[in-house]
Amino acid sequence: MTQKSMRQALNEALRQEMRRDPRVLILGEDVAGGAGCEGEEDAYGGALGVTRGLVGEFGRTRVIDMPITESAIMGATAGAALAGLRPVADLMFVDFLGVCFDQIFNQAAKFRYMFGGKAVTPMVMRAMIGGGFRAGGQHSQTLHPMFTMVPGLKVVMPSTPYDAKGLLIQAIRDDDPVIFLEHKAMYDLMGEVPDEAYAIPFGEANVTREGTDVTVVAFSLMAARANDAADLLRKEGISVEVIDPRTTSPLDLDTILDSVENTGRLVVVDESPPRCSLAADIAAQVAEHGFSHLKAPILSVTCPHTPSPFSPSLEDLYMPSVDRIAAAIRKVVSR
Amino acid sequence: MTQKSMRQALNEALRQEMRRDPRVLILGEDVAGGAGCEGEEDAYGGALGVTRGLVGEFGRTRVIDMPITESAIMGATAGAALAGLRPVADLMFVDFLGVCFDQIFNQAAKFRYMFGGKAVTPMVMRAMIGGGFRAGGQHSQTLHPMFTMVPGLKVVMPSTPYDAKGLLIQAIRDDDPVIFLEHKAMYDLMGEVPDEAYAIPFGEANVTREGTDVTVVAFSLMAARANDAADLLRKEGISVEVIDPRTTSPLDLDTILDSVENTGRLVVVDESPPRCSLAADIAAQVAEHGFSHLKAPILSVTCPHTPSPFSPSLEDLYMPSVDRIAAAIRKVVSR
Amino acid sequence: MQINRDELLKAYRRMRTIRAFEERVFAEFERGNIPGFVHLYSGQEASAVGVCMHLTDADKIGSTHRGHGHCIAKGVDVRSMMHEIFGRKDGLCGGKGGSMHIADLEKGMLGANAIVGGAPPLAVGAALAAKLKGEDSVAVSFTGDGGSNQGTVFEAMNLAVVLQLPAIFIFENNGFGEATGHDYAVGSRDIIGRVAGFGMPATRVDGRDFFAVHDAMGEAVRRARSGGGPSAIETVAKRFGGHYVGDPMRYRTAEERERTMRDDDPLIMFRRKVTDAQLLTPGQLDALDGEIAALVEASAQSAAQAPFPGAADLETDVYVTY
Amino acid sequence: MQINRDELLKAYRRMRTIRAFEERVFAEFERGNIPGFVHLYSGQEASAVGVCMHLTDADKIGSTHRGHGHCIAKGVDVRSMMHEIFGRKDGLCGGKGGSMHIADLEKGMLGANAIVGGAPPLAVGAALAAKLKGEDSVAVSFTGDGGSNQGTVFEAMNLAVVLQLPAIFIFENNGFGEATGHDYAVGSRDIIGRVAGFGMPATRVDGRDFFAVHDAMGEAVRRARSGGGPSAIETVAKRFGGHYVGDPMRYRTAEERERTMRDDDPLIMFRRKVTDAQLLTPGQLDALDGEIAALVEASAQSAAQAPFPGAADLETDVYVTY
Ligand SMILES: Cc1ncc(C[n+]2csc(CCOP(=O)(O)OP(=O)(O)O)c2C)c(N)n1
Ligand SMILES: Cc1ncc(C[n+]2csc(CCOP(=O)(O)OP(=O)(O)O)c2C)c(N)n1
Ligand SMILES: [Mg+2]
Ligand SMILES: [Mg+2]
Repeated sequence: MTQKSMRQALNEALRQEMRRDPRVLILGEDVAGGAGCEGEEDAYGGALGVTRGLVGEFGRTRVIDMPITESAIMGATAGAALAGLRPVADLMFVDFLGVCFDQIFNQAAKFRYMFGGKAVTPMVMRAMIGGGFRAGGQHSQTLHPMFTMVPGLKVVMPSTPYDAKGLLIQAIRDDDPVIFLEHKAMYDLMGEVPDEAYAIPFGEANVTREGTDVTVVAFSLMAARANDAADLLRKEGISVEVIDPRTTSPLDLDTILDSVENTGRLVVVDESPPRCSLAADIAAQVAEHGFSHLKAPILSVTCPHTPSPFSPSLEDLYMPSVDRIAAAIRKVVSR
Repeated sequence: MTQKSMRQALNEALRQEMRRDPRVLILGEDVAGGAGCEGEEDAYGGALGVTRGLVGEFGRTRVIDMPITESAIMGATAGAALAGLRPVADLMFVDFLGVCFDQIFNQAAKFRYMFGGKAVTPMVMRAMIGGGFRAGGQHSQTLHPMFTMVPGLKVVMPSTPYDAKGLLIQAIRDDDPVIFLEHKAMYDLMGEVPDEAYAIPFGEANVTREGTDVTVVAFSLMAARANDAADLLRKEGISVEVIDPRTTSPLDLDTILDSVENTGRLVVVDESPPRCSLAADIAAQVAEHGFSHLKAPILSVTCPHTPSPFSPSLEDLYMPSVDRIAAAIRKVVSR
Repeated sequence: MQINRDELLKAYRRMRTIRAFEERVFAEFERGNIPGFVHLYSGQEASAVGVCMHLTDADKIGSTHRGHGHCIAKGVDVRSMMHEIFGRKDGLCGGKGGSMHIADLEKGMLGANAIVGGAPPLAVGAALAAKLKGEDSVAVSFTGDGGSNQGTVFEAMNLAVVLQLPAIFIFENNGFGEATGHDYAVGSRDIIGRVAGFGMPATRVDGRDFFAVHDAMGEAVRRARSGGGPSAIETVAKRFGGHYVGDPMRYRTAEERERTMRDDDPLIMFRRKVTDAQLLTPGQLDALDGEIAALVEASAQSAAQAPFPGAADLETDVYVTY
Repeated sequence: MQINRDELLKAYRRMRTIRAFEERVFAEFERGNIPGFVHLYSGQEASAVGVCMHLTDADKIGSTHRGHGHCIAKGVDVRSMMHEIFGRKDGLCGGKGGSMHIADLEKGMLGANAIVGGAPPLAVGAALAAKLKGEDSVAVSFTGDGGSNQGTVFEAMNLAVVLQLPAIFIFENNGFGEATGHDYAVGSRDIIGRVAGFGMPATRVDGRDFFAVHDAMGEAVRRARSGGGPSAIETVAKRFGGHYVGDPMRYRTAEERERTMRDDDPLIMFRRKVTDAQLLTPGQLDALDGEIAALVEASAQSAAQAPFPGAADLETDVYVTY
């Protein structure tokens, strides 16, 4: 296995699936770049370079630069999927869902049900999430709870290059609409990634640290931070089990419940404001189905109920940090 | 006091506030109706008649029919609010948020924070929510969790004509953006409503039934059903406390926690699919802050994780019913 | 008139079927047999049929909340439609969709759509699929006069022009969006002129006149199939009824409505044209009327008796796998 | 040229301030002193200033992600802007907004906007407020060539026409939307022609030429203030730099960029015009340049020393009351 960045892993997944299946195509703003310009083709390869190089191999009929019209992009993606393609749309920043949400949640997600099970809408919507870029209120959100909430959507939040590749391949092969959320602070993260194509099934959590005192559930960048907190606390004699469910919908609740059965304690980490968050969702499910195992309150570590601030000093306070995660773990273990 | 329908109560609130404050105006599709037609003015008065009669008193400069362009409507509402008016927009069915969500959640809700506390955006967005009309997947949702999640928004869900009037008046007088969600199955519900104007503060729950065995939290139409379930169970000797928080954001958690401290048991009823729902939100907050009081798992009664079905037979199964609420209460009390 | 006798019969059959179907839906709704919101198409039949006569099952259409006419024009089975609108388990969508969400993907009918402006982006996607697969099929979206203002529609048109897709945008100007006149809501008072500014051929036709619609669509389809890119057509024909069944229609005068139903009926206009030109006989048309009446009667009868879906159906059909 | 000496000086001061401000922002960003994404306006100064010279604090503007120029043209305090862009507690927005969300409501500046197409609906609302309050103020939105395709923009324009509002839509065609050429993304290849179809007066002007912009805007503002409804202006002027600071600009050739910076500089063009016409002397302009350089220097110096916001600031400013 070779070391690859998350960006490379995603690019490889797209390239291999596009080679395998001629129905796979990529749509989005500047997914190639350079259209109608005097300079180079493939000038962008996506806002942060994930699709770089693909237009060279697959051409502009399969890597299609779009005008800045997200409703048209998402609608065209859904329509193309209904008509037999397997499009991968790039929404760029997830924050832009506000201008195209109808096509995602009222159209693509609901076709199958509204049409009595006859529609198949195999589409992937990639989007960048998360803070750390000092990008302010409209470019730093995660918004995964808004997607998780929607029946008919699947929601993926990878935390390693290995997972990113396998989950993106699964997303492309999957017959349902999938939201694939890439944390923009993780593109340069390195990890072992096999060269060949492989798919990681949805709904199967990854237990990234085994432990006995407390269960911590976290996704995406927060999974990395939860692991760091677990490593830190090991030195303090606290044994933390970290679970990265990898997909929020479907959610591998069984693995979480099994773990809580052993540890009796749960901390959920979520890079999102607290209300109706994924942290709340998981806490509620455990409070219903794992109540008898619980020895302590379920704690959540989230962002505050505010928009994302711009200033670095505020953003660092805003996002759940290793310290805040560790503090919550210590608190719940002390009960 | 006189008996009035929820529709009348809302109409009266709008009329009285428009008389009081010339900055209040109404924007929406067919809020009057008849624009550019040969027939009558005020032909609709809103899709279900709530704004009927207002154009007669206030004219078309303050009751403004809009083209079917929700982004423009919501954006114009936000812009007008920033510029000193106090607009009340009618989104009609809440399901349409998908075509205008950016103006709500990325613009209106975030101005104050992003602009360092200098913006005041006093606007109300009225929308019809909920099932029971056999209106299918795109006209039956509640979507209140999507709004509750958003920092900067306030979210109101009245369950009686009395509350509807007082809360709408508060919403109009409030200096923050408010989402005001009216259950479309409740417009003909009658109740006592004072003739004069009054405001009900946000964030103050209403304990509609006092009881000692179990706490039930429910909003809007579900509050009515929870009350019915409580009445039913009284005959079985189960004493149910029903709390209608009336606003989901801010949420009166204290009243809920106080009640759970007494009862030790909690059922949350939510007309919404379960994931990242308001039910989950409240359950999680109690699992964190009221854990030591809990004698039993927290149960949620929600819709399933599916879109809203059209057929009456399915929709009746889909929405939380008095029976399902009662069953959950019995279950939690038996623990 | 480049259209042969069989095609004329087919066109009439479809227009008459739409009319008869909807009259029955209206009656059943009034009787309480049909749940939900129902929007009728009567008065606009020539638009859907004039457009869809040019299409095969491989061509796609995306529709609106007022979708019965588009479905029938596209060849969707009337009985399955009736069962769906009645909310029955063996309806076209298992009773999960209803009038506002009828779809028949095998017929290339991508769904009625209860979101105004919902369909055009979807149709553009279907057109993209056709182009990428190298097929010569086209994709058509229907939008109302009210819907012509929606941002999604403008975006879809621009995208179709940028990618030169085989997409055809039909604007059905029936005079009203709910209770608002189109001259009020369309600032330019010229739907198709505004569309032309997007850079595609755009024509306005008499939407009551099957032949006018058929001609314009013929050209648009030829253009699209031969790689000539998108087009738009505005069909002007008032709806006979209210926005939905139950609409008191206060925004219309009784005279205007009567005049419309008397003078603007696409079926009467068609019948007059084809019989005057001795292309079809009144007898042929009457026979079709009878056949269709029987079909609609049988559909409604069986729909009323068909079983509703049950608890086992509630949570199916959300995902292919989960 | 219906513009007096004082106004010319003011116009130059603002254009030069934008340029100097942004050159400094560029340098500070490269040095790592400015966080986040920064989009520079250099090359387009004549657009913002030509437009805003006609506006008072009572008039509103809604801006884009590329908002520094609009702010400065509207009279927003440069020092507070610099502090904001540095993320400091005493910045214009307390460090909570940053470059993409600078706003100054007292100056009628309704905010930069990081959502493409975000501002036009807001500006329409501000125009509605002006009309309803019986004021003669106007509201202006800025949108790029890329943004001109966004559905929200079309909706906003239609609404302004329907309600005949004092709204002015400025389309700043700087050649690119990120790395995509405007001729590719605008299917009609004619932004302002497409806009005209919405039913309002619409003109294209040389966006490098302050006087051309100023003239067109003068007419639009007069029309709006006198109840004549909305207008649109396309200003054509390429941006000198990349989409954001750090953009490698592979989609441009070095020659094209050099040519642009050499031949299309609005400041050089302005200077030449006013000195050729002997309206202002080079000395007057040089003096202003010096003054502005000092102002920018002082702003950057003080910004770099100003304190950051802290934990106590994190959760404030979300609601007026909660
Ligand atoms: C996004 C959205 N906004 C509003 C509505 C409510 N609505 C349903 S149909 C309709 C009028 C549509 O008018 P038009 O496009 O002219 O179609 P027609 O009903 O005349 O066929 C409206 C406002 C909706 N369904 N979706
Ligand atoms: C809704 C939305 N889509 C995409 C983006 C990402 N984005 C930011 S600026 C930009 C290009 C805008 O081009 P244009 O409107 O021409 O303005 P310019 O940058 O040239 O000033 C894009 C695509 C965004 N911020 N918002
Ligand atoms: Mg219409
Ligand atoms: Mg541009």
